[in-house]
Amino acid sequence: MSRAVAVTGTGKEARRRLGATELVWLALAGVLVIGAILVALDDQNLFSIANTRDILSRSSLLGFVAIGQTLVILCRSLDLSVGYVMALSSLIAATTMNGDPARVPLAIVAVLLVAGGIGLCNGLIVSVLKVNPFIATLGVGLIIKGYLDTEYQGPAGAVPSSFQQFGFSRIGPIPVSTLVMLIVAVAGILFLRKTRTGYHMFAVGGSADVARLSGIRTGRVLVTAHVLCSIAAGIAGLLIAARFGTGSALVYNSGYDLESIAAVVLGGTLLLGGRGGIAGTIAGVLILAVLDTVFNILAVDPFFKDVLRGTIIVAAVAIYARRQIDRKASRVRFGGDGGSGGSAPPGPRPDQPTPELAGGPR
Amino acid sequence: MTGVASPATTLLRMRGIEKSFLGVQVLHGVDLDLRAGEVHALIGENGAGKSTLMKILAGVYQADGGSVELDGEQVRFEHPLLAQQAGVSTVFQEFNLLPERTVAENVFLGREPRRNRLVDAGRMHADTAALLDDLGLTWLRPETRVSSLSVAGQQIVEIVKALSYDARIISMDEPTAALADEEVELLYRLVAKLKERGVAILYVSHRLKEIFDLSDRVTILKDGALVDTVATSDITSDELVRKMVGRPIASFFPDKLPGTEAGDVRLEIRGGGNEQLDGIDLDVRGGEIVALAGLQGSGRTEIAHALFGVDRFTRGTVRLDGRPLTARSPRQAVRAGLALVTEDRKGEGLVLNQSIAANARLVLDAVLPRRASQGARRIPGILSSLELVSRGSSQEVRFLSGGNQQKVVLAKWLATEPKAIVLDEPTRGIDVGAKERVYTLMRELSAQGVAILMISSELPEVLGMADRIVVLRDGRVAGELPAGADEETVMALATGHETEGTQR
Amino acid sequence: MTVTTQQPTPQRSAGSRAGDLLARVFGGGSATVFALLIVVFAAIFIVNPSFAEPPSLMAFLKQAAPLMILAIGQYFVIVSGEFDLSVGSLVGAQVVIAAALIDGEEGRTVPVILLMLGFGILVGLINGLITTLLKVQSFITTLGMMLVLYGAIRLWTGGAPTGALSEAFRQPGRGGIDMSVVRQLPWALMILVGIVIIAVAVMRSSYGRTLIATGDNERAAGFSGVRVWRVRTLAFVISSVLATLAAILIGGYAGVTAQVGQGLEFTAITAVVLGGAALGGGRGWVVAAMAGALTLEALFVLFNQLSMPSTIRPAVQGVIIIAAVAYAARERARPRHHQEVPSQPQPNEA
Amino acid sequence: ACTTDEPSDTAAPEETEAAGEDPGAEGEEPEDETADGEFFVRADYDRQLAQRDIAPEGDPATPWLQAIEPEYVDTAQYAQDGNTLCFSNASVSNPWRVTGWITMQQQVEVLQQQGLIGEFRVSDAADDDNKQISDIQAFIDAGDCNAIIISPSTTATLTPAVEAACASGVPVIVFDRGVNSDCMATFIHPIGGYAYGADGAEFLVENLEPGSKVLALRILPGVDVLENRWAAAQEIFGDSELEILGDEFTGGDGAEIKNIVTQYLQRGDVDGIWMDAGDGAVAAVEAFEDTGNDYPVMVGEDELSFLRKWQETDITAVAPVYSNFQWRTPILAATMIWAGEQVPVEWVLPQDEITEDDRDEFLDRNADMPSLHYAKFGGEDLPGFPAAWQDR
Ligand SMILES: Nc1ncnc2c1ncn2[C@@H]1O[C@H](COP(=O)(O)OP(=O)(O)OP(=O)(O)O)[C@@H](O)[C@H]1O
Ligand SMILES: Nc1ncnc2c1ncn2[C@@H]1O[C@H](COP(=O)(O)OP(=O)(O)OP(=O)(O)O)[C@@H](O)[C@H]1O
Ligand SMILES: [Mg+2]
Ligand SMILES: [Mg+2]
Repeated sequence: MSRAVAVTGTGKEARRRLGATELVWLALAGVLVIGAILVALDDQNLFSIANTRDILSRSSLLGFVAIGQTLVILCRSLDLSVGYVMALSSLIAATTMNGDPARVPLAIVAVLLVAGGIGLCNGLIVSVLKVNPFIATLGVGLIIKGYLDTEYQGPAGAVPSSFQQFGFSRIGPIPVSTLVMLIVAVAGILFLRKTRTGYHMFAVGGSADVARLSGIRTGRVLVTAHVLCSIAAGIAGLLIAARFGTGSALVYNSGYDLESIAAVVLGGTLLLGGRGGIAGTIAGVLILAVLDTVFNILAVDPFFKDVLRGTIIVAAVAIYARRQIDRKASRVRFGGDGGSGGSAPPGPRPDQPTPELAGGPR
Repeated sequence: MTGVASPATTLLRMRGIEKSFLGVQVLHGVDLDLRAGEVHALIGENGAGKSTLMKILAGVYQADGGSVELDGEQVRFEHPLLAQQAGVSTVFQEFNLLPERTVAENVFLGREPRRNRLVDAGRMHADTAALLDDLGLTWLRPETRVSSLSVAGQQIVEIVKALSYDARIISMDEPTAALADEEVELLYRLVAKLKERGVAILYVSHRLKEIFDLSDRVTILKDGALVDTVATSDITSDELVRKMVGRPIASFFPDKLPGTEAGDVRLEIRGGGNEQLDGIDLDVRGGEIVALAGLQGSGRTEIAHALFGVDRFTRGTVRLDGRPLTARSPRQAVRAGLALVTEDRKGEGLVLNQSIAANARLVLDAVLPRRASQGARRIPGILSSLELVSRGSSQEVRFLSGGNQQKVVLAKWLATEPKAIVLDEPTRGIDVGAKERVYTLMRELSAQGVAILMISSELPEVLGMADRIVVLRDGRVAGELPAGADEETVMALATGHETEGTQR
Repeated sequence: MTVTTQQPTPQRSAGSRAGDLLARVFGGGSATVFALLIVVFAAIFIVNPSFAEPPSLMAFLKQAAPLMILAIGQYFVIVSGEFDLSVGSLVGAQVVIAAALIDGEEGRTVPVILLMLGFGILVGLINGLITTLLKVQSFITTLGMMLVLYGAIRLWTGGAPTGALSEAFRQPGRGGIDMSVVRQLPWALMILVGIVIIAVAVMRSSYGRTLIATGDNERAAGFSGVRVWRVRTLAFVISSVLATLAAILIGGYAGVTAQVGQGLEFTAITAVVLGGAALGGGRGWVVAAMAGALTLEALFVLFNQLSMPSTIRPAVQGVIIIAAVAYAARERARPRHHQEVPSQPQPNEA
Repeated sequence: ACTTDEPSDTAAPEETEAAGEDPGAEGEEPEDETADGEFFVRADYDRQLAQRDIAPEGDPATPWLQAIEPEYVDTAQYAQDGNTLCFSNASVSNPWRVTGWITMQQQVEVLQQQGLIGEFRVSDAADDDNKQISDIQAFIDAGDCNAIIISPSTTATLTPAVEAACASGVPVIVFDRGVNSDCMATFIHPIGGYAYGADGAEFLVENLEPGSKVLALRILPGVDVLENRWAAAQEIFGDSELEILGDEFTGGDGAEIKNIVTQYLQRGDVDGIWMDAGDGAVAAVEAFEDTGNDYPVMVGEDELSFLRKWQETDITAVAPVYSNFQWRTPILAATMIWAGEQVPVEWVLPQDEITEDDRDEFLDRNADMPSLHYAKFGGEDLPGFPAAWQDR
């Protein structure tokens, strides 16, 4: 959504139209600068190889989940089951591999199938049974939780070292997992910008009725989003397995569900759907990762981190909201209190002799 | 475009269409024929079933009975997409655009052109541009975000979208409801172009003028049943109205009630201005109806909003009954004795999931909570005097027809016993019968000495009801005309065409 | 179309009022929850008839009261079109605050409770004002508040609660009036009944009507003179105050533990939705929301009485919630236009 | 969040091979899946139960320096002058960890004043395994830690990260829960979960008539360390004539505990309660009071609120202990390692339950401590005592 260009309007207006995505990346830059200064005051360097690696590796896990979450949120849905899907996936991966490098491909396929299947359930419950996504995915999460608690009394399975590389190796300063996450992100961006289903996600989120009347099978789009979201969570589960060397059910306690939603919203995607994108989400994830690293370097009390994170998320969204309000009021015909009024911006007009038909931009 | 059909070919034949919702039959065996190259008007009161019929044709609803034949072949559209693929496209009554997406994305929504399975944005833009050029809409750009367009612009995008399907049949459900006369002209030209190409157009409107201007034949529905299909040239507007309403309507605009006389100035704006408006001077006397005319976006609604505290006047003064009024919120305006019937009924006027009763007493609850219950006792009386048709006061308003919804909005404001009332497009999208009821109500109010400011895009209404007409152009008062002015003068002022003859 | 012209509504007779109530309970979106409640209770009584004895029921209501109070608070927020995810954290925070400030001294009970109410009001105000004035979606506002409260309280106490509650503080949640049949009439139940009565009255008052209207269509409400920001902020304050009361009951009932309140926000929201309220606002009945909470608590009891393995319970709970909400959605869905659009059209190859 | 704090001994170090320099060494599949359940390894169970009766080496006045059957290793390879100490903490999200964390900081302060420790760098993973892995990696990458102390949040999942830390060449000290590797310089823990579970279960068996009914209350499923406690209890109950009414998960939430106990009491008598962690024991006792039932035989923990309730009501009870003083040991171990002194490879600390006999003594000692404090915190001799633990 960053390409929207106002055809008419003053330069001032055009500047204000700076896309949400750009703004998030600017915010990321801001956070980096401020963080770097704070870290420098502590006589350290935020951009050292070690710290850069740290930032990047912290972003990968949340990144996967948030990419998926972006898709469902764009469709005006929500997925609160991602944490459980991650946990289940890590267990399926580790128990399927069971230490045998030859079984890695099998495990990956199994994880993606199971995760996709859960996404399918989520999507069908939301689109066919018309259960509010909040409740639907919360319920599905509980069901998975019941299964996990019954089936696994603790970490299970073993991941061969070849697959652990996914969690631990690096290419230069870039962890492999982050690289994969970025590749998935690019794939997601292309998906949204280049495929019909991607286009239709914006439509379904923007207005399901409009989408339906335009011949879009909204149910399928929504289900697709949920399937992709769960698959992304499944990949996150694979990463967990690689990093843990085993599968762990307790991942669901780590709050990735709400954190991923926070990252998506921080990334400028509208919680009500229809606007936003993955590029912004990645910036949102990176902002959270930078904060984490900076807090760690500065040895900020972990509870203070929660306070700051809560504040920052709310503040960021407040800023986006402000921009939104400004934009609505952007049609100025008579500036301030000048009294005699400025000139009307030449609105786009039908090609007819009648002058000044004000079909101006709203 | 599939083959050029001769004007007489019957493209579409609907026979005995039946439809019911929740056990209530809303269409009783309706027949309809559409010929290539004709404009076929469909009229009827609110709730007559026009939109329902159209949605059956569009594949949004499925008929319970009856048949649809396209080119002599029986068809059944299970989904809007199938209708579109068969060359039937529809401009629906409600807007069907995504404000956050571009014109091109909206036009091609659901069938974006692809190359190698990927969306070909370049071609999409090029095709949209070609389509727009073809219709002479060069000022509209494919990459404009729809939310930045005016209502008229959005309406045009809707029509372009319908056209882009290579449609042989286009149905339009009140396409002009949101347009000012000036933009209606543009639509006329589009329709003429389509006719030339042999497209059959099914046209729903409550504006009789358009029916006579545009249509070749007209089908009249009443209570879901077919009344008649006639050639437009064979019928007068009185007859048409009689068929539609089931009774003759003597004079469309009721006369002033005896004893109505313009009293003191109740509502007064001096030099009002803000970002949208400048130098607004306006007086409305008790017992007087003043109309605000102007083109789309000329600032009429803005005046209403500024008066009512939704927006502000940053300059100038407003007085109500001599007392200065600086409403910073609707609440303050209501307290001062002002009422505003908004132009967007569903978006701004009603809480659709709530009952008629809850809607009708909402203002009382919000502004005068202490006297709400007492005030609410008046409401049943008001509703029945408005001849509201409903299944009881606990019915949710979303199930009411447009005209009845408007009556609920009016009742809500009348319950506050306002000193002055602003009516923004009070008859938009409502049928003749309901319109007449609204006009009568306005006469009654002015007989009681209420100051009425009416905003309207329908010139006949402005000319028929107003004691004075204030014409707005570009946020400024372009001139003031007495009752009995003619359409040309008003339009001239509104467009700024021939400014000589009018006084400022 | 069979329609009637609106007649002036006659004064409503007592009979029609009762009829109205029945229609509310067994019609519309709340039918499912009452049906489910009856089924669950019937099942409990069958499994364990002694549960039907008054003392057991009293004990059950005592433990269910806090969640019901939370659900009522959440109802106000949800019906106005918002979410309050911060209540769980707030309950936890309030209990910890109480323990730390009272520190076992009876004399401090009342001042600390007043302070807690003040803190609750403050949290509600912040939630409400950020949501309404800064236009941050409440999901995010309250998510942020949840994090802030969680962190701030632990920051303050160094991670785990300190201090101790006084006996007087524990009375409302734990104690009651001893009497014959029921053994003990819990204070918690009386407080609950009081809150329900007030809540029903509030929802019937002008404020309640404007609140639902705001949830339904905030623009229309605004144009009707509703001070949307005020109405919504007040809903958040109500939610926070009720969360505070719930905290007093929970703290009283079970004392301080580090985990108090965790996850309660989701249970409360689930209860409200189970009670037929629409997320997004404009629909729902406060009594049904409370019944939703009661149903959830009863469900937990049933699981226990059935000796269902505790690990499997979340799964059963999930299935029941989804099924109930889906069923209610089907019930409520009146044919609107989208309903009739089939979801499986032909492939659209262009 | 995960709220447990106990170690696991499932990682029988002898089973694991030395970690190579490959940071992603083969994760071990613990071969402990016996018919008795995933979390019951008879050898470990037997060893822990036996260790309870072995007198630890060292001064009983400083139990945190005692060791049961220590097997000393030479740490000369790690001897160095640097004294930056890095600590990756799983979390401080429950009272047990909070108490221990204060003790640890107090210990560090003492040693810092003595100049033995320079910078003390801490990262807290807030119970998130993945975060803790990143935290450990950050320490490794920073390259200036002279020793890394790790309190893993979960045994199995942190194994690769700990191995990576070992591979970086710094001495790694693991305490509380273990990992499935023996690459670290020392692994410090009290006897363990089996012993803890058994202490309570044996007490119930001894103090209840055959046929009595026992309710087991547990925190969370799936936490290996808690599963060990329950597995040991099951083993002992299995050989007894007690009837186990059920085992319920409470999330450690007092209200939940009270609800569950009340519901059981509505169905019939409950004679004894076994808990896998005692911080909610008071709520369980209150459920009996509020429903007018006789007190059960209780298994609690050395948490003060429980000890006080026990004293006040004079019920039959025992407080198994999961020695909180272990938080001091890793700090001391680090300085010992830097000095090239020998430390036990597996440093097993004593873990003695509190019984009615020594209960009052511990209550006296901790008379001014808050209720969520742990009696065997072992910090009485530190300069910050008692203020540091009182107003935390
Ligand atoms: N470009 C715009 N940006 C934001 N708001 C706009 C824009 N154009 C119009 N509006 C709002 O839309 C409403 C209608 O605008 P305005 O008063 O200019 O039109 P009008 O003359 O009443 O025409 P009509 O009512 O027929 O739409 C007002 O509330 C105005 O503030
Ligand atoms: N989805 C629906 N569910 C129930 N009733 C409906 C539905 N759609 C339309 N109706 C009812 O069917 C009748 C016909 O409605 P329809 O919208 O076709 O009228 P219309 O002629 O288009 O009216 P208007 O001029 O107000 O647009 C009305 O009484 C309306 O209330
Ligand atoms: Mg219609
Ligand atoms: Mg207008």
